[in-house]
Amino acid sequence: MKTLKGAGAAQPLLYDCGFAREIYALEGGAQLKRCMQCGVCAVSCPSRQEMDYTPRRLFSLIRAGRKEEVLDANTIWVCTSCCTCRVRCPRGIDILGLMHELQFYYLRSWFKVHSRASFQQAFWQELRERGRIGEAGVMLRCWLKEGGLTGAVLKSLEMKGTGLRLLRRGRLRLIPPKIEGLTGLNKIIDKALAQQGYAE
Amino acid sequence: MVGGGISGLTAAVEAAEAGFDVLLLEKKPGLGGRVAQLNLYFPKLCSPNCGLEIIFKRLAANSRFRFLTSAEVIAVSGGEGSFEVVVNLKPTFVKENCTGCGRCAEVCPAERPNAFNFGFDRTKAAYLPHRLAFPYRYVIDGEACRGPSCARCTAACPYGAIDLEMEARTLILKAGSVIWAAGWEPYDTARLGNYGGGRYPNVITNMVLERMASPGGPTSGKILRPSDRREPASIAFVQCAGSRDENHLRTCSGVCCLVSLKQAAYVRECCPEARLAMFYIDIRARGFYEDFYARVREGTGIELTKGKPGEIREDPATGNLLVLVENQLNGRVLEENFELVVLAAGMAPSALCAGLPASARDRDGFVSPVLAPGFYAAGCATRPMEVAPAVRSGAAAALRAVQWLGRRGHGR
Amino acid sequence: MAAKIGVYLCSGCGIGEVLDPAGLLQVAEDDRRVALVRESDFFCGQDAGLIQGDVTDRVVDAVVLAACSPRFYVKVFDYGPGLPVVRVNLREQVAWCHESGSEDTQMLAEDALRMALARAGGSAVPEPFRLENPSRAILVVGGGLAGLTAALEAARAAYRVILVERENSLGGWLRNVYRCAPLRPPYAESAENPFHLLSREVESHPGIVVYRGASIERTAGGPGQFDVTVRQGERLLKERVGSIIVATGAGAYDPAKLTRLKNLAYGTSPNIIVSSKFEELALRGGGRVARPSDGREVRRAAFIQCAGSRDPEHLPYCSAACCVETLKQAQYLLEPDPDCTVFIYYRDLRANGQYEHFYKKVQEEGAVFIQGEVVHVADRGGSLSVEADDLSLGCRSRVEGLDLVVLATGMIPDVAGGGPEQGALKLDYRQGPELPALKYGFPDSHFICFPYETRRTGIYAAGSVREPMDLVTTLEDAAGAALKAIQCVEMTARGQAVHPRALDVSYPEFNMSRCTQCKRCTEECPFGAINEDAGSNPLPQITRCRRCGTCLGACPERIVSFKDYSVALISSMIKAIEVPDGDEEKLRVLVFACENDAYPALDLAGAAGLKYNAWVRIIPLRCLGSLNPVWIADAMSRGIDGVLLMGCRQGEDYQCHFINGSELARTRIMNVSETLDRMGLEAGRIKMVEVEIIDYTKIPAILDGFADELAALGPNPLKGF
Amino acid sequence: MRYSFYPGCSMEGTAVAYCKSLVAAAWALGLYLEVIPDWNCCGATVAPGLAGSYTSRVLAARNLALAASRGLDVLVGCSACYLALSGANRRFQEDALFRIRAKEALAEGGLRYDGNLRVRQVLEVIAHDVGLDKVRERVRQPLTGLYVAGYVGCQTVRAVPWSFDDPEKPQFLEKLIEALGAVAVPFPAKVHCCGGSRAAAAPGEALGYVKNILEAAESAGAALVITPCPMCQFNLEVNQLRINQTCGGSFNLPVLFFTQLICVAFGLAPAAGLKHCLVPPYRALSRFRP
Repeated sequence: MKTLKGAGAAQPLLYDCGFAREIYALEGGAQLKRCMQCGVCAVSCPSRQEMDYTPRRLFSLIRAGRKEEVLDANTIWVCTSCCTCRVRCPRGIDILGLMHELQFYYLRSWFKVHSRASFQQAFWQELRERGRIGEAGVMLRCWLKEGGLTGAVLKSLEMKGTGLRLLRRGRLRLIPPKIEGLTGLNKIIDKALAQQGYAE
Repeated sequence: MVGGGISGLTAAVEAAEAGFDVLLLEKKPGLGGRVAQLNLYFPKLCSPNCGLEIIFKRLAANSRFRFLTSAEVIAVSGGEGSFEVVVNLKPTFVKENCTGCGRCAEVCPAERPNAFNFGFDRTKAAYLPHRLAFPYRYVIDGEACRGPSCARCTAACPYGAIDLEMEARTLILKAGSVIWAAGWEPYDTARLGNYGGGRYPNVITNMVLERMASPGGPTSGKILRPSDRREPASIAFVQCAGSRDENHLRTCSGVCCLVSLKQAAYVRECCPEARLAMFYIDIRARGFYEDFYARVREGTGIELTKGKPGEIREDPATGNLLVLVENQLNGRVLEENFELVVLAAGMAPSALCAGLPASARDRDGFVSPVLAPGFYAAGCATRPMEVAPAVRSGAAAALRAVQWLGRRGHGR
Repeated sequence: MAAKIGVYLCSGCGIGEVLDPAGLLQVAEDDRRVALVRESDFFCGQDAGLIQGDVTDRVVDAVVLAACSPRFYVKVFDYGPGLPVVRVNLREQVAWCHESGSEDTQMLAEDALRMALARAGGSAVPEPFRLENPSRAILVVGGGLAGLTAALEAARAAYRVILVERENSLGGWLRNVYRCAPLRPPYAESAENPFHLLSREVESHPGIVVYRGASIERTAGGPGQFDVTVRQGERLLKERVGSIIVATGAGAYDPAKLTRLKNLAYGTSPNIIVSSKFEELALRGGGRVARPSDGREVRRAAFIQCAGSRDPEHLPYCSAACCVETLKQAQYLLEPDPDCTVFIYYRDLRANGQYEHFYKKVQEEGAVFIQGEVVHVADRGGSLSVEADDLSLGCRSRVEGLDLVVLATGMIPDVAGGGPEQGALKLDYRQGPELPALKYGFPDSHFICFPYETRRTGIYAAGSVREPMDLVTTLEDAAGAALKAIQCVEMTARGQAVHPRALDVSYPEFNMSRCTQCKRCTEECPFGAINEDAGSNPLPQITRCRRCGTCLGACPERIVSFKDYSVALISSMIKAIEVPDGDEEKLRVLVFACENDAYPALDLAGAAGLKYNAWVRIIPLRCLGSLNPVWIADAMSRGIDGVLLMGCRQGEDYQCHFINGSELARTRIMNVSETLDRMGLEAGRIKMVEVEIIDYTKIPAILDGFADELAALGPNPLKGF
Repeated sequence: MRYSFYPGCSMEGTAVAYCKSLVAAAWALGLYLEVIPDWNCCGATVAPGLAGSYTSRVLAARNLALAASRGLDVLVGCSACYLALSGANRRFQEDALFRIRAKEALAEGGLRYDGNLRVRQVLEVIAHDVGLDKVRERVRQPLTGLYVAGYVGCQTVRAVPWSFDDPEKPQFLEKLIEALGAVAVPFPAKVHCCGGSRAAAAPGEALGYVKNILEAAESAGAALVITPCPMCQFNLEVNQLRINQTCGGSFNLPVLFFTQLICVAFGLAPAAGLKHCLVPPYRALSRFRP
């Protein structure tokens, strides 16, 4: 658990609602206003021990406008999408959806690649290029992103055992097929992204 | 009057004393409703039986008051001045001339779980609803009874009060106005899987604790863990168990904070050494209840933690419970061990009756105090509330119900 | 006085197995007032006709029924107003709790029968106290939400209503309110202020007389005949009413006292205002709020809860409505302009019940809720800031650039309309001009079970004059008070008592020739029912009386009697107890049991099969406050070894249905103890215990414990004299 | 009963056994599946973070649009796909603004969807449309004496809470195990998270999740674990080997899809795709092979 900058120090933390408004404007972001700070999410998260801030804390920081703390925190990246918080949240907030949306916000506003996002990016590339995901392809792309060619080779070697086993058992398709309507799919995606006011 | 709980009884007694004829219908075999199950009221920490006794006394002497128990309303039709109420009378197998002597229960060979004590003990199939039952009359549980082939009770009863052939009857009653006071049900905590409701024996509801603490309850007033009948060394009160929750009861039940504080107060009396803790979102001790809150906070040493527990885990070996909660004061996730957990289960509106159109209910299942001219509702059927407002709501409904009659000169 | 007592001995429910009927029969036959004795095991059922027949044939003029507790079969054994029925509790208090066939048990039963015979023989038939021309009109004091609602609801039941409002227009607090918190499902939308509609309906209702700009100069009389003098400007008007509803509402906590809360900086800036002021601004601006300093529209505001409430230095209680009112006020800003910024500082957000929906709604509209304690508020050149220990952030936080800070101040009772000192009713009562208060200046009542019962009969408090409450609760509260007022005029007209001895037609009569003007009755009456004339003679106002008998207990000259309840009557019952001679080791304990709690507790002990010694003789009292010390002297001189008083809990959380019966009894026995001391009797022979119904499991310990104490003291030395 | 079937990407790769056994088991139970032609990746829980929830839902909805004309319920096996598709579908049905915008986007690809379909999870279909009685009837090879841990995982029961089971203490999978004649061991970890896609993104960090689950299954005496989720199956099986390698564990717990177990009990072992297992289940199942 991170301690807040300024916490306990002489300088009180200044509320700035601008950031919160940006977050509220995200898809489903307005739900966050409903949070009543009960903390159920904090306890329910399987990754809570690794989190810099619990979701509850993160939401209070968003409300206070602490953009830097929020986006610096690992919270949104360690979410496993297990849905527990969403099922339990007494205010019915789709916390999981918000975590994804915050990842999206991060990636599009920070213009930098978060080391934690390479898997996501690899996944997305594969989706855009083929319409479906092949696990092997995604992992390779991911490793390439993380460590460049050398890294990827090293990582593949490290994972060689698993990969070979999967391959042997017929569970790894190295080159998955492209879907036929790939162009259409990409058009749909482009349109949707544009509707969100965001183009890749 | 539909419902013989505190708001229904109040409406009945106040209207009857104002000079109007009242017929009260109660689904259960005895009057008193939920309050009859309570150990003590907050904030005075006094027994509900004191107030009930006066009401029963006033009603028992009032010739304008009549009542039917084991009577379920299945339809209400008509309008102000000419309602028709269809009532289903469930067979109790005991006639009204029962004197309450108890011979039937002495000889009865069959047993049933005692629903009044939430199944924590058993009664005979022939039983008195509870010690302070009004009417003071035995009833026979048709499901547990072995039927006419046994009939030991029939032989034992000196008064010929038992009729094992009794059948359900349907009555159609006429009324000038109708008051709906069907009350509430404790929220089913079995739906709170993360709290182990209905699964872990030592996770109980606040209503069960009331029965346990009551001298007439299943443990004769002792607070004991269901798993091993041992006095717990630590008790956690978990607030909003189902209340203020979009997945369960969307409303705040308004009373649970005070119920838990009250329970902490009386548990402290009988378990002076026990560790008491309460986990809450907001302590909603409105009005003068704030005094009570302060008194309990200072007098019991209860640990108050702001934070709604996310999960309760059981150690199957000991039956102890691990409560996981984020303490909002320091943001730390606590994992605290307790020997008993009391879930402050909220108030769910009573099940829908055929007499009431589904449209009468709001999204939470409660009904409006004024359903139609001549058709009114009172008490927790209208919104969650504690005893005092339920009493006032009963009186208010009684007034509305007598207005039509009053204008026609009845009651003078 | 009964001369032909019918004695009906029941042997059902186990009585016949425990007791020897011959002995009881003998007791009845020994009493020359007994006209006939019948036996059955089923008087409540099959043989009910036997008694009815005797009554109809006028063979008997009083019934003594030795069967179950008087708490059962009241209607079965009711033979109309002219015929006293005295019950001997052989089932719960003899057969079910004492050894079968034992001599002691038999003696107990026989004594119980003797006492009942004494009671039946000494009772006269009460005649109801009927006013000649009782008024059924209802006076409503206060024209706010509670008053308007009560007036209208009562008028709808065809009762004439007189409404007195201090201000020149109706509406009370709501007149300065823009919109109201949700009043009905789904409890998510604020409601239109209902006072316009309500006042119009009240003013146009043919059954309601409205006095605006008026106040009450004097209230005399009692239920059914309250004579009220209303002052309207220079005019003095007389009205006679049957009952009164006090709905003078609450006022806001004095802002001047808020200045003592230095951290809130109230008074240092025109833009730090209290919530009522905010409401005024909204009303004036038709929803738009302009800030006081420069009239600029408010775009950033902070609301601070509990300004003075939940604070031992100011208002220790919570004012119940402020959280929801603040939610509503936040909406004034957020609804027209979602870009407004609103901060709400709170400790616990008390949006109870279905107001949870409203809380969520205002959250969704964007209000920022900050839980924590406000450390300070400051105004720097028109820009306000708030600093707080922020619980959700876990550190100190600060909000700057605010246009307005609104302090949610609490409610104080406004019994008077103009503050408690001014008075709303000006009762012409010996015991003071207003409703007695319990705490914080709000009127006292049994606020859980019987919230309307104030300590002044026929005067009912409604709305936030009684306790801080929100609007939804107020609407119901007012309607309920209207029913109580109607009920009171009806019961008074029938000559009946109201709660808790409802339907009782007996009332106290004063034998004035023996009065010594000691004033005890006028002082001790918990309901202020007895005034005094200039010569300190009591002037009982029967319709104010609740029939508890406190006056009867208080009077040293024994001049107060009810037809069926008097000092002499109870004395005769005590004298009916046969006290064995001193050489026998049989104690006799007289128990005076409050009939509301202790007596049912004794019944329950029996029903639960709990056993205790059979030396106790139980006399139920209407209230321990009616205990006359003479009875203790009577008992002692009869040789009874000890007297036990079983009453209700006293103190702040008192349970006595007559307010302070146990307290009065305690004072009285303290005085008696001194007398006993002088007589050479130990003070320990008299004891008082508090017993609730649910304490029935403790009954054996209490009774056996007292018997042990008495045994240690040895027999009453006066035995046999 | 006919359904549109959305296999999802894993069913072409690591979860190929799920696909095979699901189709066989469904057939045996009278469920006829028509694969949605040219389906695309649903975006799972990964795309929302990268392209936003909106875009991600639209891309999932493309599959619904492809199935729309047939009007059949869309059957989904993979839990992540179920989460994505049912979420997108709910938006279509409940959120008018979303519907308008999403239709616009789908139109770019020449597709149209109005929210007319239902998205169903396989277990839910077995619970509601088939019923355990029918399952019991169809069993040819009762798995008597086989101790099975039913690992439900997260999204299966939480994507749409209470759709067929309690999201906190699901019972259905255990009832299904019992219906097959096997013994469902008490398994408190049945809804604990396996680490999900974090196992792929940050493999090291995710081992802990799996270790706890496997330990719980072992100590409950399970001979094998079954699950309805490809991600769970993958994590439990692959990481089991990694734990053995890197942390010196000695797990040897076969992890099957529940449909594989159904196939075995139905006497359709050849269709169960057991050969795809990394941890061989043969010893545990030896008694039940024809």
